Amino acid sequence: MRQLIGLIPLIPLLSSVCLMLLGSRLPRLWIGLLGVGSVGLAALLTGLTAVDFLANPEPFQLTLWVWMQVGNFAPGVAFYFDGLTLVMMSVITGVGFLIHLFSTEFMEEDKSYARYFAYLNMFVAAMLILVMADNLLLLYLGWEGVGVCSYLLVGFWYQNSANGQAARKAFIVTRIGDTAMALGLFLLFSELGTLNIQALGVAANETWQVGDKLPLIACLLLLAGAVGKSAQLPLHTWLPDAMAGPTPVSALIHAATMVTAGVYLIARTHELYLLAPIAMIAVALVGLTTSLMAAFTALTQRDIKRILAYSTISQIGYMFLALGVGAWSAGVFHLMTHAFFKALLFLGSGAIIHCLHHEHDIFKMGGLRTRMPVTFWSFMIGSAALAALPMTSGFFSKDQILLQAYQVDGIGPWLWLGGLLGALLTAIYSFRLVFVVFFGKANTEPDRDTGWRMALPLSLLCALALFGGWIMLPVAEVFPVASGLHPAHWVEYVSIAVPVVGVVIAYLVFYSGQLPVDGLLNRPSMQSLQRFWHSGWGLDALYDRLFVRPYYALAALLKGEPVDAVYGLIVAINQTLNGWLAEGQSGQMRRYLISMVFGLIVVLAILLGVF
Amino acid sequence: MDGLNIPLSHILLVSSLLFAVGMLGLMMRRNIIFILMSLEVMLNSTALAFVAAGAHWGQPDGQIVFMLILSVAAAEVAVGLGLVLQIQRRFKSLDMDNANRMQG
Amino acid sequence: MLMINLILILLIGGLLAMLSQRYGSHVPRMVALAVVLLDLVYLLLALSGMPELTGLQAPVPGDPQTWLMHYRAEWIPAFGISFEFALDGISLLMVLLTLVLGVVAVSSSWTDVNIKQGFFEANLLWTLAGVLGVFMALDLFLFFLFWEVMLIPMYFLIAIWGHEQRAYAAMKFFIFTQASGLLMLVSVLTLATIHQSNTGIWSFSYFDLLNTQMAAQTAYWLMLGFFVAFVVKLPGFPFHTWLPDAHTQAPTAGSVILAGVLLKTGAYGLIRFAVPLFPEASMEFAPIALWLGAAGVVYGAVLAFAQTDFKRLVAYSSVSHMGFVLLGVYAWNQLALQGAVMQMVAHGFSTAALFMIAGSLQERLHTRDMCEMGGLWHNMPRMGAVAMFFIVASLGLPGLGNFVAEFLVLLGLFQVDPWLTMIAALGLITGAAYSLLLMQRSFQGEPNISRQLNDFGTREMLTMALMMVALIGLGLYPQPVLDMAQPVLNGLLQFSATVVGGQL
Amino acid sequence: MNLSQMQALMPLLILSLTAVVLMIQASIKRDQATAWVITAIGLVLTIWGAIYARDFSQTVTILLTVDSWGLFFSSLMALAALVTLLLSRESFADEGQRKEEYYLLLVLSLLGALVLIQSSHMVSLLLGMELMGVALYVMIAFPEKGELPVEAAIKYLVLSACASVILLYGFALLYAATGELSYAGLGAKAGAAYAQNPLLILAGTGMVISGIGFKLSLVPFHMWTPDVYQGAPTPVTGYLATVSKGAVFVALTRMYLDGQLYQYPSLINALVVIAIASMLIGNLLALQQNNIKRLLAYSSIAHLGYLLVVLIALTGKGLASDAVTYYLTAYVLTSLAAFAVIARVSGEDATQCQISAYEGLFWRDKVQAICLTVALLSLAGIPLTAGFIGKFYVITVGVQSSLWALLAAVVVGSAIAIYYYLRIIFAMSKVPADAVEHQAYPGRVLALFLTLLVFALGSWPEPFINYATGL
Repeated sequence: MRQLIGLIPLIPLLSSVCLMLLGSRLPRLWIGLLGVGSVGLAALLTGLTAVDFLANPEPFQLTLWVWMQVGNFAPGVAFYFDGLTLVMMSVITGVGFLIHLFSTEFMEEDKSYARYFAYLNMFVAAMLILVMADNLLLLYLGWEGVGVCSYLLVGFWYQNSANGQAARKAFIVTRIGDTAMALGLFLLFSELGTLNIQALGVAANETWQVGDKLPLIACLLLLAGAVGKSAQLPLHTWLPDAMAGPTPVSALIHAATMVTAGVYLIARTHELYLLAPIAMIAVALVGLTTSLMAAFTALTQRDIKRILAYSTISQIGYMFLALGVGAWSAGVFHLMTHAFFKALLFLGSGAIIHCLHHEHDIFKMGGLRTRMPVTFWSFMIGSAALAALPMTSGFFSKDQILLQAYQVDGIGPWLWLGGLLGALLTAIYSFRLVFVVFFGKANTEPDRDTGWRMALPLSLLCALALFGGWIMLPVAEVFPVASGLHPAHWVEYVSIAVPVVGVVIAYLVFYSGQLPVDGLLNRPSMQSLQRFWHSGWGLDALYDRLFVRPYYALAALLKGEPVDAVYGLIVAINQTLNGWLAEGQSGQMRRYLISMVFGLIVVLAILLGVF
Repeated sequence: MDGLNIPLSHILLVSSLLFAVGMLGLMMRRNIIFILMSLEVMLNSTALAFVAAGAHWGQPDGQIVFMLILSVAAAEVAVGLGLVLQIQRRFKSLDMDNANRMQG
Repeated sequence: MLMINLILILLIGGLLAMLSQRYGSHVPRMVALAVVLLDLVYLLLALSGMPELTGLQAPVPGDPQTWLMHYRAEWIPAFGISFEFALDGISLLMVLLTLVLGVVAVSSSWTDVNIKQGFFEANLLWTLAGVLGVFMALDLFLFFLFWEVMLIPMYFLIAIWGHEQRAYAAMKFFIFTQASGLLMLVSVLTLATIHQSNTGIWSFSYFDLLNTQMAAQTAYWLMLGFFVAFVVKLPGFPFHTWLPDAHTQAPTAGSVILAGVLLKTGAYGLIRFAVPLFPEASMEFAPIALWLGAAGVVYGAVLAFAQTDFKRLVAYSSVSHMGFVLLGVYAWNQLALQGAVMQMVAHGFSTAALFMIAGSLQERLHTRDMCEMGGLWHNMPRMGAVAMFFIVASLGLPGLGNFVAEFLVLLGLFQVDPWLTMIAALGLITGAAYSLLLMQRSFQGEPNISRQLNDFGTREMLTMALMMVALIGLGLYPQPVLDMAQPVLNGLLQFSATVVGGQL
Repeated sequence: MNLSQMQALMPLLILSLTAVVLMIQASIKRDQATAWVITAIGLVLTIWGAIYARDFSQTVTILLTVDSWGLFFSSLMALAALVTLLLSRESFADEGQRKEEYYLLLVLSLLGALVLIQSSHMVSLLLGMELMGVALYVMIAFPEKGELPVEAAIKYLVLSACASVILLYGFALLYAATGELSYAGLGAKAGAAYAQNPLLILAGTGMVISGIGFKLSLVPFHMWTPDVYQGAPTPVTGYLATVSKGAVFVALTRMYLDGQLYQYPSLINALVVIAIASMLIGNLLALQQNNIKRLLAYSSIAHLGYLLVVLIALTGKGLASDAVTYYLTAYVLTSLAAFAVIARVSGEDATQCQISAYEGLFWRDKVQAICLTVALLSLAGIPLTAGFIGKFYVITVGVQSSLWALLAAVVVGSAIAIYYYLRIIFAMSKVPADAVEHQAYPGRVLALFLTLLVFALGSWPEPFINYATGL
């Protein structure tokens, strides 16, 4: 059984290759079957493996072949399987399967159906490799692989060059992080002499003390990679634009799986982070600020997908916060639950967009409650979980995070407060979405409700979003156990109450309108503040000024090839000299005579030692 | 003839002066005839130098070379004058500065 | 003997191709293809006949007997010049690369040559012959001979079948390489002269000239002579400016050979001659070389980003990629060197493919200007997919050859100079920038529906498939290549270590 | 004057005999065909004679030294004259029937060259040089119409006469200083004379060098070269480029060695300056030249500069003297090959001398084009051609006597040179827009033969190197 895990990434990969090679010739049904079936099969295998693993939870390692061997640098194409891997794999294959299924209906009319599933399958394969890798190099392979797939899928509708822009932005911004991460790998290898994750943990503990400089640098470099992939400050700007891709893609890549890779990376290498407390704090702070920034921004967006995008950023911020405070399992737990409800929300929005002929602006929707019941309920549940209303899956995970954040000595309470503020905002914007879209009067008519291929995944995800909180993660022996003692009860109550308050506010403001905020919002100061938030805190513009434009300017400057000018100069000199000398050849004999006599004089001068 | 034994250096001086004169003429005159004449002057200056040197060393070689020079001069001038005719015919002038069809 | 035959087959084949013109303009290309394939098969058969090939033992730089093959015949005894050929792992790799890309080149120029096909194929084959000579000649005189002679057919390829500015490009290419070659000639002759005055016997044999005793100052100057010649060919910053013009103006096959193989001769020269002949001097010089390499990586990437001409962009990307080779060589440790060798092979394939795509675009659109392209995916999905593959390859996607190369180089470089590694790593980001821009401008964006373009045909797809498989192979299981180069590099490292007593 | 001496002088005698026969033939019946045949036979016999005389190498009187080295060059020059003869046949086809004199002049000037090559005495040098020169003036002016030949001839006459005078005056000064006219004697006495009166010696050698520098067209005595090359009928240009320069350089080498001129450092300095100037200025002048004959004139300036490098390193038998032999041979053969093609393609038509006239030659006449290409590559010093081995020698010699400044000039010069040689090759490889009509030029065999020599000399030099060292 365990030898079979090699197949799990292989199956989607193969089907993806098949689709690429002969996709154009296959009938749509086959394409659908191949695309969905492969992932389904992968999910099935994962399930079997899970059963087998839970029976006796013994991590194991499977080496397929040695990738490259140069001296003592010998990373293998090898998988490592433990609880964490299992969680990630089940999320990827499970949620992935549902999203594939959803896509078959969503992408129905699209010409390049096959290309879509080819990319999507390749993505699943790459993501699986990422989480199963037993060494950082193979992980890096998956890491870059998902990056490319995301690039391909964001730019899937290549005819519109705006999508291409978004795709390139996504890839290049994350590439910045990846490069930092690569440097981290170099550092780790040249210091510890291996890239095998387990071995790294051991070696690091042997060679380094807590608080050393090298582990700090290494962790920060890895963090940079994670930040890029997971769209955290300061490298988050690509994710909102990445919404240009088909909505199921956003659901799978930019909500459920790829963007959480950063979380996975840090959780995976937690042994290193434990050696670098400062790095941990950095992680926590990055997470917190990101979550707040994104939450504020989400409040002011009008595009349904961008709202969800920012909320994703903010939720991943929570996960980082969790990792930063050492709540490893809580972070991973939130990763999972978030995968459920955010996928649900995205698919829901996808359904809306699909049925509202590609309408994105929430204020152009409204009153969909009755017309699209399935979607409505899924959105309800999704938002509830997102807002972490009690008993929903989101509640359990977020609650754990907040509590453990509170316990961090020193800055703990402040982290907790920040988290609370975030939770409040989350509740507000998520229910703003619900109220604006589904209640009130209808602005546009949906041409139909969802078909079963959309409804089934939605309903299944609903179940998960509701009850996912009861799942027990088998990550006990992966992470060091968090401190068991519980903070004062009022802390818990507050953490539970805050989201509810948020929902109430949202209700008052966006539904019943009993809380008139328009006057407040229309103040110039507030206007500009809103604009500031809406622009994602002006970071895009800032980067544009700081990096993009200067780079273009530099390129334009160098286009003329200054180096070549030097050689051009040499040529010019030769030509002018030639010109002068040719002038001398005037054809007049007396000149020739004069030059002879001149030569004679020079020769005599040299000989007689005049010079 | 011990009355006049002029030191070699003096004669060489004279001959070099002659040489210089000829060379100046060569550089200054534009008429081909005069140019050829200047050449003659230079040749003779060398001849003088040889003769003097021969006398200085008491060898006949100097005079022999002198005769050779005479014959060489004759040959050169013979061809030269032949060409002068051609030039007169084709350029309609003896001014060498006009003979600059080839340049660059 | 084998090695000479390899060259002779190509030379004679070239003649045949030229003569075969009279039987129709389509005959020469078939002849050419046959000849290259024959050469390739001949080599492979010969190799399969050698049991000790696997592992290739451990060739000691100074001792030809330990090499895979060695052939020596007197040529000009008066100066100790001989036909000395030898083959070790690296040369073998390069020879294989040359022949495979030779096949690609012939195929890539299958349809787009419409004048003097015979002479064209002849020049192609002769260039290949010259390159093989460069890779196998171990007599410095002979090496220099091939080094210079291979340029002439290349010159004709550019000058006769090139594009608008072929005259300028060909001239620039020839003068750059020749002028730098003169410096190398002076160095070679000086080296031989010193050896002669030391030992009293004339010899140009690599094996005799290794560890020739000379003053440090002299060694430094001689090393510079070699270095310049090789770096011009590599091309390294700031001697690269001939390359964009040559590549842009050359016909497709020319670009393929130029980028795929000719540039590698420079890298090969550095590994084989420049460093081993003057280890101390190279050690002294290494920091400068490394900086030049890093500068090349970044500079090339930025300029590639600035281009609007498809081929020119790819050309500058070569500058950037070969910068990694320079880094790898002068970092001079196992990882980096392996990376450099890897890069030589991988870049050969990826860039050759991109040039071939550029060629087919030019053939169909009659322009290389990307502003006039866009949305070509719609018209030619197959070509688009292929282009996408090679573009992600050239931006260093893990799992493809170029990644292994660049990663190893940087990993090795990090042991030597972490800060420089960071600068060089910028190349990964900028690389992504220009590669994706290329894709965006040409294949994505608003398609021009009215355009009627025929997509890649079977011949093109087969050629491309060949290179794709190669790159994937290199990316997922590079071990065969690494194993071939390993013993050679170990030998070199030990050798230099014994001379200079340690790292470069 | 005993028999063996006569045998030693065989080539000279044969040539003189040919001249006499020609005159007699002309006086009996004017017929240029016969004259041509007689000359041809005479030249072939001269080559034979040169080989025959090797067994009798000796000094004949004080004036001439017959040694295998000189004899080799004698045969080479005779070969060059033979090529000139072959080229001349077509060249003046339109020149009416009065051509016997031309052949006579050719023979005489070759006679001068051979004397020059074997001269060991200032007088024989003078005689040889003048005999060669005077005949050459007439050969240059030989075409009956057109202004250029006459202009070229008169310029050459005046200037070279002036140069000869300078040379002579130098001799006079040396004679005055030492009382010797033979190189050997000069070398023997010069040291002492220098001690008591350096002025005369230095001034003398200086003037000698200047005079010879003119004949070799070294900068700054080079300015006549392009005009004369351009004005003269192409075969004569070839003759001038090969025989006259070659012979003079051989003579210079003899004088330099026997006269032990290498012992005056200030003279070496002067030569270094001249050499560097020649290499750089010669190549620069050729850079944008469009008339192929002028272009070769300039390139010849540079090549003589390279040769001078070897001369500077020369101190007796050894690598350097081999270098002289090899480079000179390579240069002569290459130039002959080039002019063999140019004489056919350009003929005597001034407009046909433009590079533009060579466009598409590859597709018009492959053989001629390939010959010219090889010749040009050889001049540029690309491997597999004689020119490369020549350059190889130059650089090696330069390295051995560590003449770094000169080597730098060689490198820079060659780098510049590549450009203008390539311009011609590019023009030839141009594919004309309209369909190419095949236009075969005569005399392919000759061009091919010379090209093969150049190629063989460059790709299998061993035999010749051994032969040269044996000389």
